[in-house]
Amino acid sequence: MGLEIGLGHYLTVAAILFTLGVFGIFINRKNIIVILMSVELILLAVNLNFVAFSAHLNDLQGQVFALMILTVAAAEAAIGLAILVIFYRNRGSIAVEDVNMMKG
Amino acid sequence: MTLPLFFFYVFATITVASAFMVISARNPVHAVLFLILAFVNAAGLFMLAGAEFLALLLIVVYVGAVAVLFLFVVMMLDVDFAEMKSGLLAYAPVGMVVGAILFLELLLVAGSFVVAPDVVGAGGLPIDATMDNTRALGQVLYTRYIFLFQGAAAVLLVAMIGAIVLTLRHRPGIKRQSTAAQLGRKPSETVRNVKVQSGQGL
Amino acid sequence: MTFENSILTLLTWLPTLGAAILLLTPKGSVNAIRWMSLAITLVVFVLSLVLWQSFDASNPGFQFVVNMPWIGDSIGYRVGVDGISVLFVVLTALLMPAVVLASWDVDTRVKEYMIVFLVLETLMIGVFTTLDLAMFYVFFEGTLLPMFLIIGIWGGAQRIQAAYKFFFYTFVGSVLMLLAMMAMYWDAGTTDIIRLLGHEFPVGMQTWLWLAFFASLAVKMPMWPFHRWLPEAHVQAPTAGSVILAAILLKLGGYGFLRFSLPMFPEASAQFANFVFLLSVAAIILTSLVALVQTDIKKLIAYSSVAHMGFVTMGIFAGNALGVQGAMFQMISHGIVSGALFLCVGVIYDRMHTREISAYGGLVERMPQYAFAFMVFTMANVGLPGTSGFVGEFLTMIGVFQVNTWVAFGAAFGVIFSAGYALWLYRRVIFGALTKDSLKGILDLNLREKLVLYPLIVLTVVFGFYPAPILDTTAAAVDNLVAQYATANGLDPAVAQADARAPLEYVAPVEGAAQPADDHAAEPAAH
Amino acid sequence: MIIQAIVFLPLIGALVAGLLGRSIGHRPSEFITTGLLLIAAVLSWYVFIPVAFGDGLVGAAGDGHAAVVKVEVMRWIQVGDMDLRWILRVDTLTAVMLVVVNTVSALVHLYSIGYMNEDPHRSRFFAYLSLFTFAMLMLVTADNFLQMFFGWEGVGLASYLLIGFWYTKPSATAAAMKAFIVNRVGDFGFALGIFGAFLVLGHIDFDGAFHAADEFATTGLPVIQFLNWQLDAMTVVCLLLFMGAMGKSAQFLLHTWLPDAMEGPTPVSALIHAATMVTAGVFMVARLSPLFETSPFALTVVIVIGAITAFFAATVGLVQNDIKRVIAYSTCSQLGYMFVALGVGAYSAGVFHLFTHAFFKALLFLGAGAVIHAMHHEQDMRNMGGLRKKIPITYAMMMIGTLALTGVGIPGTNFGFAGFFSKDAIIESAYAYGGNVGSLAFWLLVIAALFTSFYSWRLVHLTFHGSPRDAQHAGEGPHPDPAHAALESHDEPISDHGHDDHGHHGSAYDNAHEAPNVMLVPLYVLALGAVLAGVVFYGMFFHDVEHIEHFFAGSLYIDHEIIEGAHHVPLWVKWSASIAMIIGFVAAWYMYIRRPDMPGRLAATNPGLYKFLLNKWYFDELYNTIFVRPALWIGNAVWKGFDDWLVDGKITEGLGRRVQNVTSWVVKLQSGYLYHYAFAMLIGIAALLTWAITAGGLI
Repeated sequence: MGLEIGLGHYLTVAAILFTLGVFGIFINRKNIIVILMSVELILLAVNLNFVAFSAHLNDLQGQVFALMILTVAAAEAAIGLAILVIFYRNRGSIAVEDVNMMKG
Repeated sequence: MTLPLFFFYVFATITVASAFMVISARNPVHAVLFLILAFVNAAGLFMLAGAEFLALLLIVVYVGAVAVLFLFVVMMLDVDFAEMKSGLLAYAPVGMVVGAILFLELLLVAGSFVVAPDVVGAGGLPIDATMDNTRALGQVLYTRYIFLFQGAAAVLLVAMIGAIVLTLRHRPGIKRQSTAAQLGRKPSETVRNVKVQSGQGL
Repeated sequence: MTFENSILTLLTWLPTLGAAILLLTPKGSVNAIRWMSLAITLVVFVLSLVLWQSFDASNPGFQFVVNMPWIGDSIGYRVGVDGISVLFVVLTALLMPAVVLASWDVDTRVKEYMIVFLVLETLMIGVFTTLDLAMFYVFFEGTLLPMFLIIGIWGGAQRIQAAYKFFFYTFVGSVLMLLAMMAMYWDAGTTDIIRLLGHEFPVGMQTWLWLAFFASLAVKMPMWPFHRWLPEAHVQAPTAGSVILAAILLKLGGYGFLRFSLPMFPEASAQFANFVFLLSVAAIILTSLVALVQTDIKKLIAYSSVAHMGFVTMGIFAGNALGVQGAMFQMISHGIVSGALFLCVGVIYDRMHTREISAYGGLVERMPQYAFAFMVFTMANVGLPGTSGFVGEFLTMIGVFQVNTWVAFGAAFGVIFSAGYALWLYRRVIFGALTKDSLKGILDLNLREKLVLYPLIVLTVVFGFYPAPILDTTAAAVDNLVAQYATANGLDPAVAQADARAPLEYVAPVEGAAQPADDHAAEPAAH
Repeated sequence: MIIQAIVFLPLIGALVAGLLGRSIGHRPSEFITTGLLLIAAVLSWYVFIPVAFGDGLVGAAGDGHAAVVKVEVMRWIQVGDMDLRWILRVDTLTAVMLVVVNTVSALVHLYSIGYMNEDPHRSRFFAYLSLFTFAMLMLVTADNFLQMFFGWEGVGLASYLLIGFWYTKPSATAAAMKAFIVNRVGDFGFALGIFGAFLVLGHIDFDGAFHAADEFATTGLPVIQFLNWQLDAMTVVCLLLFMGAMGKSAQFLLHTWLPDAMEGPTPVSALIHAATMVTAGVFMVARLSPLFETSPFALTVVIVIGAITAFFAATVGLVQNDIKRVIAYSTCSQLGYMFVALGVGAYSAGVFHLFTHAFFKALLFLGAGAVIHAMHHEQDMRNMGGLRKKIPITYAMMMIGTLALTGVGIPGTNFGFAGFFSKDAIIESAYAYGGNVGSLAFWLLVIAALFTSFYSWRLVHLTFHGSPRDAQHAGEGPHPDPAHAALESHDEPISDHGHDDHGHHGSAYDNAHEAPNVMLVPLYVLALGAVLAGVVFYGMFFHDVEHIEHFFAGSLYIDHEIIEGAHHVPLWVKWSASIAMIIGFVAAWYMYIRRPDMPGRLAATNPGLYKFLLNKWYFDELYNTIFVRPALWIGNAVWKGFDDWLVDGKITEGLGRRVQNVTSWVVKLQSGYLYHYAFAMLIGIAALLTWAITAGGLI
């Protein structure tokens, strides 16, 4: 690969971002906002992969897909935050540990 | 080292570092700010890969809208952030191990994968080097992927309405005018005839 | 649309049509709903009599056959009756009006109640008339749902548990049967029962098919020890539900054995005959003893049903004309008698709202007509000659005696025990002095109850003295079945009857000698 | 037509009285049933007289083998090679039974009009009586095993209904149930015997079966694989059939129901439990004599059981205090005599005793009924005494019955009461049979004759002689069995009755009155039979072989040797029964008239023996312990242990609980914590990736 920016570079960065996002989700038990942000990071990593492959394979489809993911990510963030807000309103807390009512 | 490579490393390093800060920052406001930084740098990476439209979209939409939304929420909710820290979870070590394995595997894949020969060039949408990125995207989005595009729009619409519905609240104790109720009143519901005995009151 | 090809379809679907009409009837007009249900069931009954009347008993094959393509290439709309199934159709149609009459006093959700019963009638008649394996399964399983609702909605205090138990027991078995049916389809390439009857399944496969069918049919029957759901279901079900359950639904098991196990898997049936005998005798002896100690009237009768079904399975797997005819007769007779017994219990339950035996006593004082009816059915349950209960028991036992004396010996104990539990029940409920205050005002049978019970009394007695109408109807089909069974098991059908006399040998005229062990070579095939 | 009339008139009566009795009233029901029965009885004699005194059965198809009239009524069961029809078969044996059944039944009907006069359910009673008669007639006219079984069970049903007629009495309903169930035990054997007979003989009708049995003489006897043994088929079949006879005829081991059956109204006891139903077993063995003759072993069993019964029942009869129970045990004992006769091969003697016994035992029962009637339903003999003066006609009738029962007559002459001829014939046959079994039977029967005489005279003395001992007169005479008060018997007759009634209508003795004529007429007729039946019919049943053969015309097996042998026994054998009878009489006279305190002392000195006899050898207790309790115990164990605990608790619901266990464990995975789910996702992704890498060949 040498001095060119190869696919490997992007993938490595994406892998690191993804892993950080994953860690972010479960080392965090105090703040749901951070979890939401971690999800955004993961999605970013995925997008990065799509874009990188798009460039590598010379195919626009990857970018179209990334666009869609972007849309979904935005929607997800909006809904997620909305839920967060009403959750906070009802429970007075956004600590992850308190979010445990959804179970059998 | 070529210039693009240099910028790649710059963007990549800052992205990764700020991503790390996002998950480790004590103060969520800081975390959001680091998120913005990560996005901006990721946009740079996109730009390097030739996806100019996406790169700018990332900045506009994410930095401009989503991240700001985060910031909004963080600041709006009166959370006692000082208290929101303290240690990792009991099983965090296990999580770490699994995460590390995952990471190593990802690296392994990233380093050693090969593209199947019949996939190369088989893509349905070869990038036309003569056309700029935005136009190219636009041409397929409004033609070939029109339903997908409309679907994405619908998703956003639903998300928007959903967010509004979720957060809208009727505060009790606020007087509102109900025109329908006013118009629909009947005498039988409102007037009551009482026969009062004289000298006794009600 | 001739009579020949429409009668069975009409019989099967008329009740459903009636149910659809009821669906459109306003909920509130309860009496109209009752009268309409009665009318529909009566029409079906009359039609079934017409069917029986025009049925040619000398023809061993299927009659009134309709065979039309329906779903895909294989599943067809196939109906037809032979000597074995036609009587079940008549029995079903006979009991439905009685059931409707017996439910006259039901006043919760009357409309739904009648609809469920009418749909159930369609399903029950469908089981007996269909000649397609897939359709059979649908009808067979379909009967579960209405019954589940009947127990679960109109039942007693613990109805939910009973309904679930009923459902799961029967369903678990049936799933295996479904698998077997698929296997049969793959092997024979058709779901047409007529063609399946002519198909020879490989012997190794027969074993598995037989076991799978057994799993379903034995639970339905129910054979010991798969009977535990029955007492509970009976106890919790409303009177009409108990009647249908005991009189018809239990017969589905026996019908299945006669329709599938014996003719389609003859080798496997012969192979498992001793196993069935063992369970049958266990049913007869053990459940009779259990019935002896019951304190709940319905439970007692339910356990006695299990014992009587033991005679049926025993007779079927005796594999000779006596046994199979006996089993057929026993099923019909038990349909009438046990149905009537549950109706009898219903009569006093409606008045006193308890099934505890100890709550009764001395009823004959105030209810002589009831005592008479109950006596007749009790005696039929005991198997007194002159009642229909006797003929079936006698034929199955004499049939099985020719195959295996142990089994007949064990089954004969049932003769003693059945007298024990039935008479003891009668003594505790009917005889004695009427001392309980709660019973002092109890009333004898009213006109409606007489209309239900008296025809059944007549049938019980008439079939006891003159069982020919039933036996003649089944004779040709049963002979055919038995001959087929014998041929498949390597016996010449012509001499099968004689060969089947397994326990017997002749020795040289040695005066009064009990003879020696060196005859083992000649020892019977059926052992 | 006559035959149909004989059989079905009682049925018509039963249906009319039973179904319409409520609407037409009691008196018409009584008259209709009784009238129809009288017609049937007359017709029976009409059939019988040509047989006995003319040239044989009218219209009989004498095919050389047997003179039989068969009337087909309708088809019954036709399956495979079994062809069953309702056929009324009349031959000599049946004709004898017809006479016995219809005569006694008609008289009992007549008697019941008086006896049941006050009962509010009379029409039901008469319906049952007629129903019983019909069933009994079906039994004796049976042409095949199954029809006999029908009659067999039919009389069982009628007996059940009649014993439990007074349904408010718990003891009566219990006795009814016991009678039915014990009979069912016998039927268990009978049914298996029928199955076996059909298997072995290939025919279910009698003629076919007898022919097949005849052929064994040439083909050899079949061997049956019964249960685990290879046994002589005919022995198995006959023993099983005999088991049925034991049940119905209350033979030793299956006798326990008969004494309890005395809970029924007395006319019932006379008809069913003395004259007719209980002799069904005897009739059955006689009817099937060609089968029994093929199995000497089975016949030996018949002798032994009969002899033991005769002896056993007589011993128990010695100490019973209930007047009906004494006669019931006497019946049991006399049935034993009949079986001995059948077993030794003197079938005609057995039937003869059946015939005579029907008259005198019905007479005794009806007489006892008259006594009970006179004493206002007092049955305990200890509370009677001195009734001779109060009810002289009944006394005379009872005396005739007793003389006939004890067999009074002069050996070697044709002078004696009915029982004398038939009983002596049996005892002589038993002696003539010889061998260990024969002499055992002989001695047991002679001893039983002694006991019979003793308890019969004891009954007469306690009831009619001496001084009144009812509540009012209790102090005047010594109580015959003072020991009894100390030795409480569990089946105490209604001995306190007198005390209860004391305040109401003074002394039972003082109020004792002679029965009305409608009750006395049957007594006269039966007394006539008890006196003459022996003398008149001795020739046909036992006197000489040719006469017997001519009379029975092939309807039962006749063993020339035994009958000849019985006529040539030594003189002391001929006298043995009479001597035993005289000893018994003297002993009874001595103990109950001369020294009335002696029985009490005897009982006090041998309390063990006394209690043993009084409690009927403890058979009820024994059966209760070894059959009834274990049956209930097993029932409970299987119900609670197997059904409820194992199948329901452990398997069915246990399975349900297992599912719940598993799910309640699995459901914990769904903790509600976000990071748990994320963690699961992570693990999933890692696993997926690992799989992809592995499958892709990267590792």
